[in-house]
Parts: sequence; C-alpha cells; structure tokens
Amino acid sequence: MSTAKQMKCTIRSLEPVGEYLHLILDAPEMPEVQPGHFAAVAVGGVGGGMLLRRAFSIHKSEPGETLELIFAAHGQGTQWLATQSAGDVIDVIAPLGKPFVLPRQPVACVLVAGGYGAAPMELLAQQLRARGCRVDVVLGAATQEKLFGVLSLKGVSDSLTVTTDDGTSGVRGRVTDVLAELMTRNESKAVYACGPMAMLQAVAAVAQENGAFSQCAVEESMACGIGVCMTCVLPVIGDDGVTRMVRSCVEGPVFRGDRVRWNDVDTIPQDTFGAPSPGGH
Amino acid sequence: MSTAKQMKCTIRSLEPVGEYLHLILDAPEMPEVQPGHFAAVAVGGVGGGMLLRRAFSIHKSEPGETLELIFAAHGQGTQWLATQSAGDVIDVIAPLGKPFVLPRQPVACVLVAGGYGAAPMELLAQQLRARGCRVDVVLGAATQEKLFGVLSLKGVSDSLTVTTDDGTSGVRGRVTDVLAELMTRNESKAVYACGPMAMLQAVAAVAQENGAFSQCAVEESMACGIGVCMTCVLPVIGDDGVTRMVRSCVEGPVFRGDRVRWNDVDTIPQDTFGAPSPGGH
Amino acid sequence: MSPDLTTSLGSLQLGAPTLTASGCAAAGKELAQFGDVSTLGAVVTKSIMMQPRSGRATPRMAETPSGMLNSIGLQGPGIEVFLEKDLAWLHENNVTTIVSIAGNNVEEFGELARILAKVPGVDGLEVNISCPNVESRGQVFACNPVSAAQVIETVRSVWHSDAPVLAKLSPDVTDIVEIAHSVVEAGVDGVSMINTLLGMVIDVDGMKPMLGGRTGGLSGPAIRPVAVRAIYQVHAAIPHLPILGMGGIRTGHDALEFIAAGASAVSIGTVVFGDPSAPWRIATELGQELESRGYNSLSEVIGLAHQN
Amino acid sequence: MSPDLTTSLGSLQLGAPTLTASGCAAAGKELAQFGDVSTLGAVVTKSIMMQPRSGRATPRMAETPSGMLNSIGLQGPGIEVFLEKDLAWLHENNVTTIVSIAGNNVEEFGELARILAKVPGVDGLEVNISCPNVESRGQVFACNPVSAAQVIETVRSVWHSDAPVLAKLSPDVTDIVEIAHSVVEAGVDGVSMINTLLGMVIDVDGMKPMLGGRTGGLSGPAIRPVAVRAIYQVHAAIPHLPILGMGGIRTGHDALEFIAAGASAVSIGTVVFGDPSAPWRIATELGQELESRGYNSLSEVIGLAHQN
Ligand SMILES: Cc1cc2nc3c(=O)[nH]c(=O)nc-3n(C[C@H](O)[C@H](O)[C@H](O)COP(=O)(O)OP(=O)(O)OC[C@H]3O[C@@H](n4cnc5c(N)ncnc54)[C@H](O)[C@@H]3O)c2cc1C
Ligand SMILES: Cc1cc2nc3c(=O)[nH]c(=O)nc-3n(C[C@H](O)[C@H](O)[C@H](O)COP(=O)(O)OP(=O)(O)OC[C@H]3O[C@@H](n4cnc5c(N)ncnc54)[C@H](O)[C@@H]3O)c2cc1C
Ligand SMILES: Cc1cc2nc3c(=O)[nH]c(=O)nc-3n(C[C@H](O)[C@H](O)[C@H](O)COP(=O)(O)O)c2cc1C
Ligand SMILES: Cc1cc2nc3c(=O)[nH]c(=O)nc-3n(C[C@H](O)[C@H](O)[C@H](O)COP(=O)(O)O)c2cc1C
Ligand code: FES
Ligand code: FES
Repeated sequence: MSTAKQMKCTIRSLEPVGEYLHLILDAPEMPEVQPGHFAAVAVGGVGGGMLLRRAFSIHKSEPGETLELIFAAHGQGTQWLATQSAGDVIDVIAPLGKPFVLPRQPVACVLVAGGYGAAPMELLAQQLRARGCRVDVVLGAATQEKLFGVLSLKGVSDSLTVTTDDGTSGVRGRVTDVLAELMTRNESKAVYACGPMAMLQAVAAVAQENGAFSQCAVEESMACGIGVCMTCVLPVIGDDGVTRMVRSCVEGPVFRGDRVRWNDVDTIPQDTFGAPSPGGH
Repeated sequence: MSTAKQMKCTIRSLEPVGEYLHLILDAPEMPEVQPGHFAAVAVGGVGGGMLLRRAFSIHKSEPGETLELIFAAHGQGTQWLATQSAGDVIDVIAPLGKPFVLPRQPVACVLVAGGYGAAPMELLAQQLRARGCRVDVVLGAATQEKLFGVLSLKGVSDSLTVTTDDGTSGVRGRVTDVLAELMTRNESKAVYACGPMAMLQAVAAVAQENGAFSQCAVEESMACGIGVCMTCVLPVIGDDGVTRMVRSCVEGPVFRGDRVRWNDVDTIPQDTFGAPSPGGH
Repeated sequence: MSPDLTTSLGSLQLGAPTLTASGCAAAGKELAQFGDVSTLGAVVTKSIMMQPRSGRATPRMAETPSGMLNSIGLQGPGIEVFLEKDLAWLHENNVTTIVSIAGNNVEEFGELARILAKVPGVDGLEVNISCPNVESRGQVFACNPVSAAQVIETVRSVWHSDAPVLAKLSPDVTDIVEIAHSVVEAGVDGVSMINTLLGMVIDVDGMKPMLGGRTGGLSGPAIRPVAVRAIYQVHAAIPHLPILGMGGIRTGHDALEFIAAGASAVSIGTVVFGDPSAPWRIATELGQELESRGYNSLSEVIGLAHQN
Repeated sequence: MSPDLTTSLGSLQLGAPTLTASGCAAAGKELAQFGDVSTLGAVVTKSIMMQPRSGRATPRMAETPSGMLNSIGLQGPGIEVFLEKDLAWLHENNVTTIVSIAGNNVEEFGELARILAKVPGVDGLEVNISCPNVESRGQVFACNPVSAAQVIETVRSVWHSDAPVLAKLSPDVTDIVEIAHSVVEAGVDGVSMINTLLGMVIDVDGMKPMLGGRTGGLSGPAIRPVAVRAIYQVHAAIPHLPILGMGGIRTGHDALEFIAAGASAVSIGTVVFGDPSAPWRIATELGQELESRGYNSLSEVIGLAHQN
C-alpha cells in the first residue's frame, strides 16, 4: 500500500487533447509517484449530489509540485470536472494503488494502451528506458480522436505502432492484431497494458502465448479507492493457486495478466475462496 | 396571478454591495415587472443536490433586457449563487407573485425596509412619485453594512431616514421608532414594507394605529414559488372575515398588513377555515 | 420515426407517458403558464378530502440532500369546492384527470368515491391510502394489508365508473409486495408507487424538529432507488398489474428506469418545484432515450429489465 | 473552553463522538494514512461471518443522487483470519473496537459471540441483524421482531463480557419502534441505526438491474432524514436506550442533528469514501457547533430536540 495524501490542488490548466482533457494541478504536497499509480478526485463541489471520487491514472507528476491527469468527459462527474477552470481548487487523493512492476533485467518490453489508457505510459517508458529496456509502444483506439500520447510516446520509445478500429490512423484493427508479430520481432519479455478490460484480456493472452510476462492495469468501478469498501473486486488467482475476490484499488489496479480470471470478471467463480456453495450460502 | 417565464439568463455582473450581492442578468425574455414581484432562481447546477429554487425580490428590470436582484449569501444555495460569475447561465422564473397595490390618489406614502428588503423599493418609489405621491423612506438594519439602497433611494424620495440597531448609521434603534412621527408629520396614508416578519408585524401595527393602509411583502419558506406545493402558507383574513392558510407565493408575497395574523404565523389558528377540530381531524 | 409514447393504466388510455404527481401540481392550473396541460398524460390532483382542511403549521418544508421533506397535511378546499373550481377547470380545458382522494377513515374514502363516480371529467381515481387512519391511532392505511384492503373494497363497492382505480402505496413498510397483493385482491386496477418516506430534519438552533408537523415526507431524487426497487418487486410478483411510477424522476433517463422496472407511466413530483416544465421535458427526453436505443414504442419496454 | 466530546454507549466510554460505520472502513488499517485511528470514538469493523465469504458479483455499487447503492454481500475472511489479522492490528494500535457480526442463522450469531467474548480487544459487539436469514426464505432478521429478538437472546446468552451489545436495525420496516422494543426485551445494551434502505438502479442499456446482486443498500446523505426520524422515534419511545446513530452524516452539523434526536454517538459511513478524513473532521466540526451554541458538553445535547 502506498501512503496517499489527501490534498487541495489548484488547477493550473485544463486543456483539450483530442477527445480528452489534460488537467495540470498544483500539488505542493504530492509524494513520489510510480507509473501505474492513480489519483482519486472529488467531483461536484461540497453539497453537490455526487459523493464518490473519480479515479484517474497519474499521467505525470513532479513531487511537491504538480500532478497531471488525462480524462474523458464521460458521465456526470467527469463532465463536471471538464467545466472547472484554472484557479479552481479540487480535492485529490494520490498516489493510490500498486504501480507497474518493473523488470530486474534490461529486457525488451511492449507497452500497449487503449484510448486514455496511454496516460501512464510515458512515465513507464521513461523508467523502463532508464533501466536499459527496449520499449515498443502500441496505441489503439476506436478512432483517431480517441488516441492519446502518440507524439510524446514516440519520443520515449524505440517504436510506436498505432491501430484504430476505423482505420482513421495507423493500422485498421485492434492492438492485438499487431502485438504478436511485434513481440516475436523484438523478443519482448514483458508486456504492460492499460485500457478497456476486453483489450487487457486479449493482450494478456497474446503475452502468455508468446512466453512473456504481462502487467495489466484494470479499471473496476470504485467507490472509495482506498481499500475500505470492497466494491472494486475481481477474481484473481493468488500465489497459492486459490482464486480470491481481490480489491483492485489496493491490490491493483496493476495485476499480472495471467493471474486475472478475465472470463469470470463480474461473476464469483464457483471455486473462489468463500464462494457460495451451490444453492446459496 | 402574473404569467411567469422560465428563462435561461446569462450573468452580466455579480458585484458586492455592502454585505449583499448585486446580480445583473441578461433576460431577453423578461416580461413587464411591477414592484413587489419576485424571481425564483435555480441553484447548484444540474445534478447538484439542491432541488428547490431560491426566491428574491426583483430589484430592477428592463423588460426584454435585464433583471436585477440583491441577495445575501446565507445558506447553501445563495452561497453557491455567490460563486457564479459573469458569463455563467442560470435558470430563472419571473415575475412571480402579487406586487404592491398602488394608491389611486396621490397620497403621502412611507416605504419601510429592513436589510435587503430595500431591494424592490426603488422601483416602487419611482412608480409612486410618477403618480404624484409623496414618498418618505425608512431603511433599517442591524448594522451599517446590512443597509441597502441608501443612496439610490435618496434620489427617488422626499425624505430618507436610516436606523441601525447598533447605531453605526442613522438613528440607533428600529424602523418603528421613527415611523409614527414621520407618518404624523407627513400625514402619510399608505405604508409599504418589506423585511423580516417581526418588522412587518410592527410596521403594520404602527400603520393601523395611524389610520394608514399598509402593504407588506412577507418572506415564507417556499418550495415551488408558483402555487403548486402549499408550503408557503400563512394565516390571512379574507374579505369575508374568515382566516385561511393562504399561499404567499401566488396570493402574496404582498399582503395588506391588517389582514395577516402576524401573531399566528407558523401556527394554524383554531378559527382557520378547515382547522383541525380540538382533538384532531 | 419517433417512438410511440402512448400508454395506458388499465382502461385509461394516456396520450403521453408523464403525469403530474399528487400534491406537486395542485389541480394543474398553475402549470398552464409553462405548458399545455392537456398534452400531459394526466394531471393527478392534490389528494382531496371531504371537508376543507387547513393542513399543518409551517414550516412545511425542508430541503434535504437531493430531496425535500414536506408536511403539508393535506391542505385543501374539500370535495365540494374542488368539483366546482378545480375539476371544472380541468374538464373545460380537456385535461385528462386522475383525482386523488384521502379520507380520515374508511367511510370517507367511500363517500368521496361515490361522489366522484357520478361526476364528468374524472378519468381515474388514485386512492391515497398513505395517509393516517384516525380510527387506528393514526397508523397509515397503506402500512397494513387489512386496512389498505378495506379502503379499496369500500371504494370499489361504490365506484360505478369505468375509470380505473389506483391505490397509492407507501414505501414505509416491511413488505410492499404484501400490500400490493392485498389491494389487488380488494379490486384495484393498478397501483401508484411510491409515496414519500417518513423523515425528519432537526433545527439544531431551535433544538426541535424543523417542520411544524415534526415528521415529513421525503421525496425527490434521493428516494429514486427505493422507488425503482419497489416497482421492480411488485412487477415481478404481479406482472399484469398496471403501475404508475413516481419517486424522484428528474430526466427521461430516470423515467426509462421506471418503465423498464415495470411502470406503465410515470408521475413527476418534487422535480416540478425546481423545474415547472419538467413533465413536458421528461416526456420529450424519454422519447429520445427510447429512440437512441432503437425502441419503437414505450409499451415494448415496460418491465423489460425483468428479462435479463 | 472547548466542549467535552466524550460520550458512552452503555458501559463503553468513548474518547470521541465519531466512529466509523461497519463496512465503510474495513478494519481501520487503511484509514491510518489519513489520521490516527486510535483517536476515533471507535472503529466498527465490517460485519464478520464464521466462514470466509466471497461476496456478490460485481458491479457492486452505483452512485445515486446524494447517495450510493452497494451490494457487497458481506465479503470477508471469516472470523479466524479476522481475529489473527484485523483484530490483532486494532488491538496493537490501541484502537477502541466494536466488532460487527453477521450470521446466516441464529446459531451462527451465537457462535460468533461465543468466540468474541473471550478475545481481548473487543470493546463492543454490533449485531448486524439487517442481513438475510437463510432459514426464513432470506427475510432479513431485523425485519421481524421475533427473529430479531431470537438473535439477540442467543448472543446475550453466550456473551460473557462487559462490553455492550448493540443491535443494528434496518429502516426497511413498518414500525422500527416495535423492533427496538423487541431487541431491548431480548437484552441489548443499545441500538445502532440505521442500516441501508433497499434500493435498485436499472441499467437501461443492458436492460437489467445495474448491480450484480440486483438490489443493493442505499446509503449516504440521501437517507439522512430517514435516519434522523428513526432515531427520534426510538429515543422518544425508549429514552434510556443508548443509540449509535448513522445514515448520511457529512458534517458536524449533521452529527449534531443525530445527537439532538437522541444518539449518544455517531458512525460515519459512505461519506468516508469521498473524504477519508471525515471521521476526524466531523468530530472537530461537532465541537465547533456545540461551542458556537454555548454548550459545554455533548452529553447535555443528547435527545435535546425532544424537549421543545
Ligand atoms: C484505476 C483507474 C484508473 C483510471 N484512469 C482513467 C484515466 O486515466 N482517464 C480516464 O478518463 N478515466 C480513467 N478511469 C475511468 C474513470 O474513473 C471513469 O471514467 C470515471 O470514474 C467515470 O466517472 P463519470 O463521472 O464520468 O461517470 P459516472 O457514471 O457519473 O460515475 C458514477 C460512479 O461510477 C464510477 N465509475 C463509472 N465508470 C467507471 C469506470 N470506468 N472505472 C471506475 N469507476 C467508474 C465513478 O467513479 C463513480 O463513482 C480510471 C478508472 C480506474 C479504476
Ligand atoms: C418573496 C421572497 C422574496 C425574497 N427576497 C429576497 C431578496 O431580495 N434578497 C435576499 O437575499 N433574500 C430574499 N428572500 C429570502 C431568500 O429566498 C432566502 O434567503 C433564500 O431562499 C435562502 O436560501 P439559502 O440557499 O441561503 O438557504 P438554505 O437554507 O439552503 O435554503 C433551503 C431552502 O429553504 C428556503 N428558504 C430558506 N430561507 C428562506 C427564506 N428566508 N425565505 C424563503 N425561503 C427560504 C430556500 O428557498 C430553500 O428552498 C426572499 C424570500 C421570499 C420568499
Ligand atoms: C409537497 C408535496 C405534497 C404531496 N402531497 C401529496 C398528496 O396530497 N397525495 C399524495 O398521494 N401524494 C402526495 N405527495 C407525494 C407525491 O405525489 C409523490 O408520491 C412523492 O413525492 C414521490 O415522488 P417525487 O419524488 O417525484 O416527488 C406529495 C409530495 C410533495 C413533495
Ligand atoms: C459499502 C458499504 C458496506 C456496508 N457494509 C456493512 C456491513 O458489513 N455491516 C453493517 O452492519 N452495515 C454495513 N453497511 C451500512 C453502514 O454501516 C451504514 O449503516 C449505512 O451505510 C448508513 O450510513 P451512511 O449513510 O453513513 O453510510 C455498509 C454500507 C456501505 C455503503
Ligand atoms: S474502491 Fe473501495 S475497496 Fe476498492
Ligand atoms: S411555494 Fe409552493 S405554493 Fe407557494
């Protein structure tokens, strides 16, 4: 568990990037951050009708100075966030969660991201390269406007491949359509992924088929983000081989791709620790 | 019943005046207004936790152009309103309620206001003077910063007297301490009052003692402001001598001072039409 | 093509899916400045009693998070004046009208129904059994399956009209399905649900309950999940029973939730206070919500959430 | 001088008036990064069962207006691991601890109480009878005065400890005072109220209930007026009964409402999710609210709203 700070942050800027928004916050109390950490932002203002925070991957951060997030104005809370402006103060808790585990050896790595899933990847690429790892990036999205980070990731990677569902940019298709070949070509040993659950599942499968280790940052509905409510669980196989419903906010959001029971997300598999016996508890 | 408009209004300006705020709205759909009409403003934004509108006397209005309100940032909703700024859009319903009844003859009138109760008085003074009435004004407040409209009302009246509870401006004391003498001196025939209930009650009594007609704009908690909810009632004696619980939003907010049963506000007097028989209904 | 939003409550055909909720639109007249009242599904009038009634002392309301409390205490002019003034106006203006009635005891409900059955312009009856029974230490009729059924049986026995009779249920019960079953057996054509939840706000300066009536009814979006749950439960138990749904509906999206849970039409209550044009706006939004999901009619969505 | 905020629940003295609500702070450890957990009135732990339990399928939550629904389904490690890990941590860190227990049947409640009565570091027991009784077609214990009393009698018979036993009541009943009376007769030292209200949200895209468990518990400020009303009713009926109040408390002002209605202390639940430092903040705010009104202690305000 990281030690998180609850902070009042003043908005330095909030600018559109493609279909997303780039939020830069003054965060004088901000601790050190690892790639894969997330932040939880209070929305709607005091006395507003929204009680729960919104979780966002940390895009960048200067400890003691700034915190940067990338978000899609999606539902009620993120739409509210999108209407804020420079000078407004928001309440943020960060850093939260378990970050990506970095390889001990300077192996070749592939970073795969869907849409705003690219937010944590620049930081990750930098740290991997600092350890001497080769970094290949695959960015996918439904359409060109939903791609994030193409330029900045180009600068910190050895190769960058883009896929879009509609072919408006890069290869028409899914990230997994290009992943296997890329891994073979570069003898990639580790795959890092962030994006929609279906993508993570497919990426984890390709990684496994190619004998690579995968780290996937999942996105489960979270009420608290700090481990106290038990809403954000998914079935994950432990070191002892037992499946448990595990909190993605404190034991994740990054999990080993081969440990998540992707097909069973949103269910309680029968062999889960503490699962109801057939016929109910 | 006036015909009210539900309008989206852009804030032209929002500036402090003493302890109050002066809100000027662009209101291209604004109908004609009479002094004593009020406006009901939605607060908290869509999806916020506040469902009910806030009622404010109309300070000024150019039909088809602007609407001006004076308000105290008091509870949750008015505090929210105070944080809005030029360019923001708010939802307003106006004009609402029954305005002040003007005298047919050019008689001498006294306008008595407590705190932001002075908001509708400039408009009223102008209309009375246009009919040839003498207009004397008494403004009262707890302290100097809570006075509103001293300068502007000076310009539209024959005399202006200020009272404050703490003596920081004008006569130390209550508006009623100066009212009787003023009425005698000017042979005032009508008193118009807007302010806290206790002040209205006292003013209505002084008016009656001096043989004058009084018109009081009351302030009752309102949920709808348009006559559909029955929350805003107070006991008022009708032309037939019968007391009824009457909606202050549509049958008021302006009532004849001698018709409101001031001592019985917040109760159901036993002789009210439809009152519970002793022992319950 | 925009979806067909017509619907029905038993024998009553409704040209639009949104109605006003009892007590939240008086008898419709005041809303006329914000829209054409005759284009609403119906106006459900403020519950009327036999006698004129002053209601409870003020303060009668308190705003609460995403909701409000009210303790109006059924202020009203009594049935006679209601017929002369309110119903007459509604009838003249071709407004589909569901009259809500409330009695202090079972007989009063019967009297009201007997009177209303003869009057033109009553398109439906909503029996507000969520009011206190003076003969049973003030317990609310709707909180007891026996007294709820007694009211309905009595109303039914004098209701010589084809217009449907709806029972308005209270959520303040251990088992709302039990109450629904009992009013169905007693002969209702449908149920309206939910009425308000009993609540209280304390004035910590005066150190006393804020409302003149001490407790009040909680309404608004705050209670919406309770309403959806109650409707879902009753529709699951009695699928053929027409339900008029209400409780915190603010948008067409909310209305769609109620329809999918099993309501045939919806009433808009508290939200009208903040947005008097809401009943019309929500009907429009509901049409858009249906269209964007490829539905051709409201009727195909009623209860649909039970199939998955 | 700042007011004395110490209070008590039966024999248990509390150094501070705000506790965490069961299920909203796990077993306290995760909150340690936001404040010193030993300075809270107490940590009320997530309801623990005999066996490890996976809980219900996700999605387990839905945000609602000024509230949320949850359907966790009592996920937990079972009593053994709880004692070893959670209770041990609380005890080591000098945290006042009220352990919440839940059983599938009456016997399980008894077993849990028997185990916990012997363990050091259990300062109070909260008996969560607001969970479904598998032996009675899933009806919630707290919804029936008989089954509620059975649980408490069984617990009481094995509770060889001075620490108080609280029954946690559900608001989803016709008459909460009846349930309170029955658990008092069965021997509780106090009651905790309120648990969540049964609610539902429909996913109108999937056309099915949003939560994996279909229904869920509604909590947060949306339900606060229901909680205040329930506490006011029970305190009026049984003035000597200690009440731990909860249900949507967000500020010290809210907490004061609960105290004035009759609670001796308050638990902070859902609001912790949005503001993990809330239990400390609210205690500070409560002190300020009392001071600004000229009160010297919290205890003089308990139930004060009943006097006016
Ligand atoms: C670890 C993590 C990292 C994330 N990183 C990003 C990011 O970098 N950029 C970005 O745009 N989005 C990110 N998301 C998703 C983001 O949290 C949701 O889009 C957002 O919470 C939706 O809020 P809303 O107000 O738009 O929707 P609403 O529908 O109003 O949300 C209602 C409630 O559901 C929760 N919720 C709804 N959708 C999601 C979701 N997909 N994931 C988690 N909770 C959800 C909300 O937190 C809120 O409590 C991340 C989610 C997680 C869990
Ligand atoms: C006809 C009329 C004219 C008014 N004119 C003015 C004016 O010109 N300037 C001004 O500053 N204030 C005026 N008020 C009072 C103003 O409406 C309240 O101060 C305001 O509603 C309080 O809202 P809040 O958000 O500060 O308080 P909250 O406590 O958040 O309000 C909660 C609820 O109670 C209602 N409420 C609370 N206090 C009052 C009150 N005193 N009167 C009516 N409703 C209340 C609110 O409308 C809201 O629905 C007027 C009130 C009425 C009825
Ligand atoms: C001010 C007010 C008055 C009400 N009066 C009545 C009434 O007279 N009869 C009735 O059956 N319901 C009455 N209700 C309940 C509503 O009709 C409705 O059932 C409830 O408020 C839930 O819907 P909502 O959340 O949309 O308001 C009243 C509600 C409010 C807020
Ligand atoms: C996510 C969640 C989990 C909960 N789990 C439990 C539980 O295990 N046992 C229990 O007695 N109450 C549980 N509750 C109910 C709370 O303790 C509390 O009674 C209720 O939420 C009302 O308070 P609040 O509005 O402050 O949250 C839970 C509530 C939530 C929101
Ligand atoms: S979001 Fe609350 S435990 Fe993970
Ligand atoms: S405020 Fe609703 S009737 Fe007057």
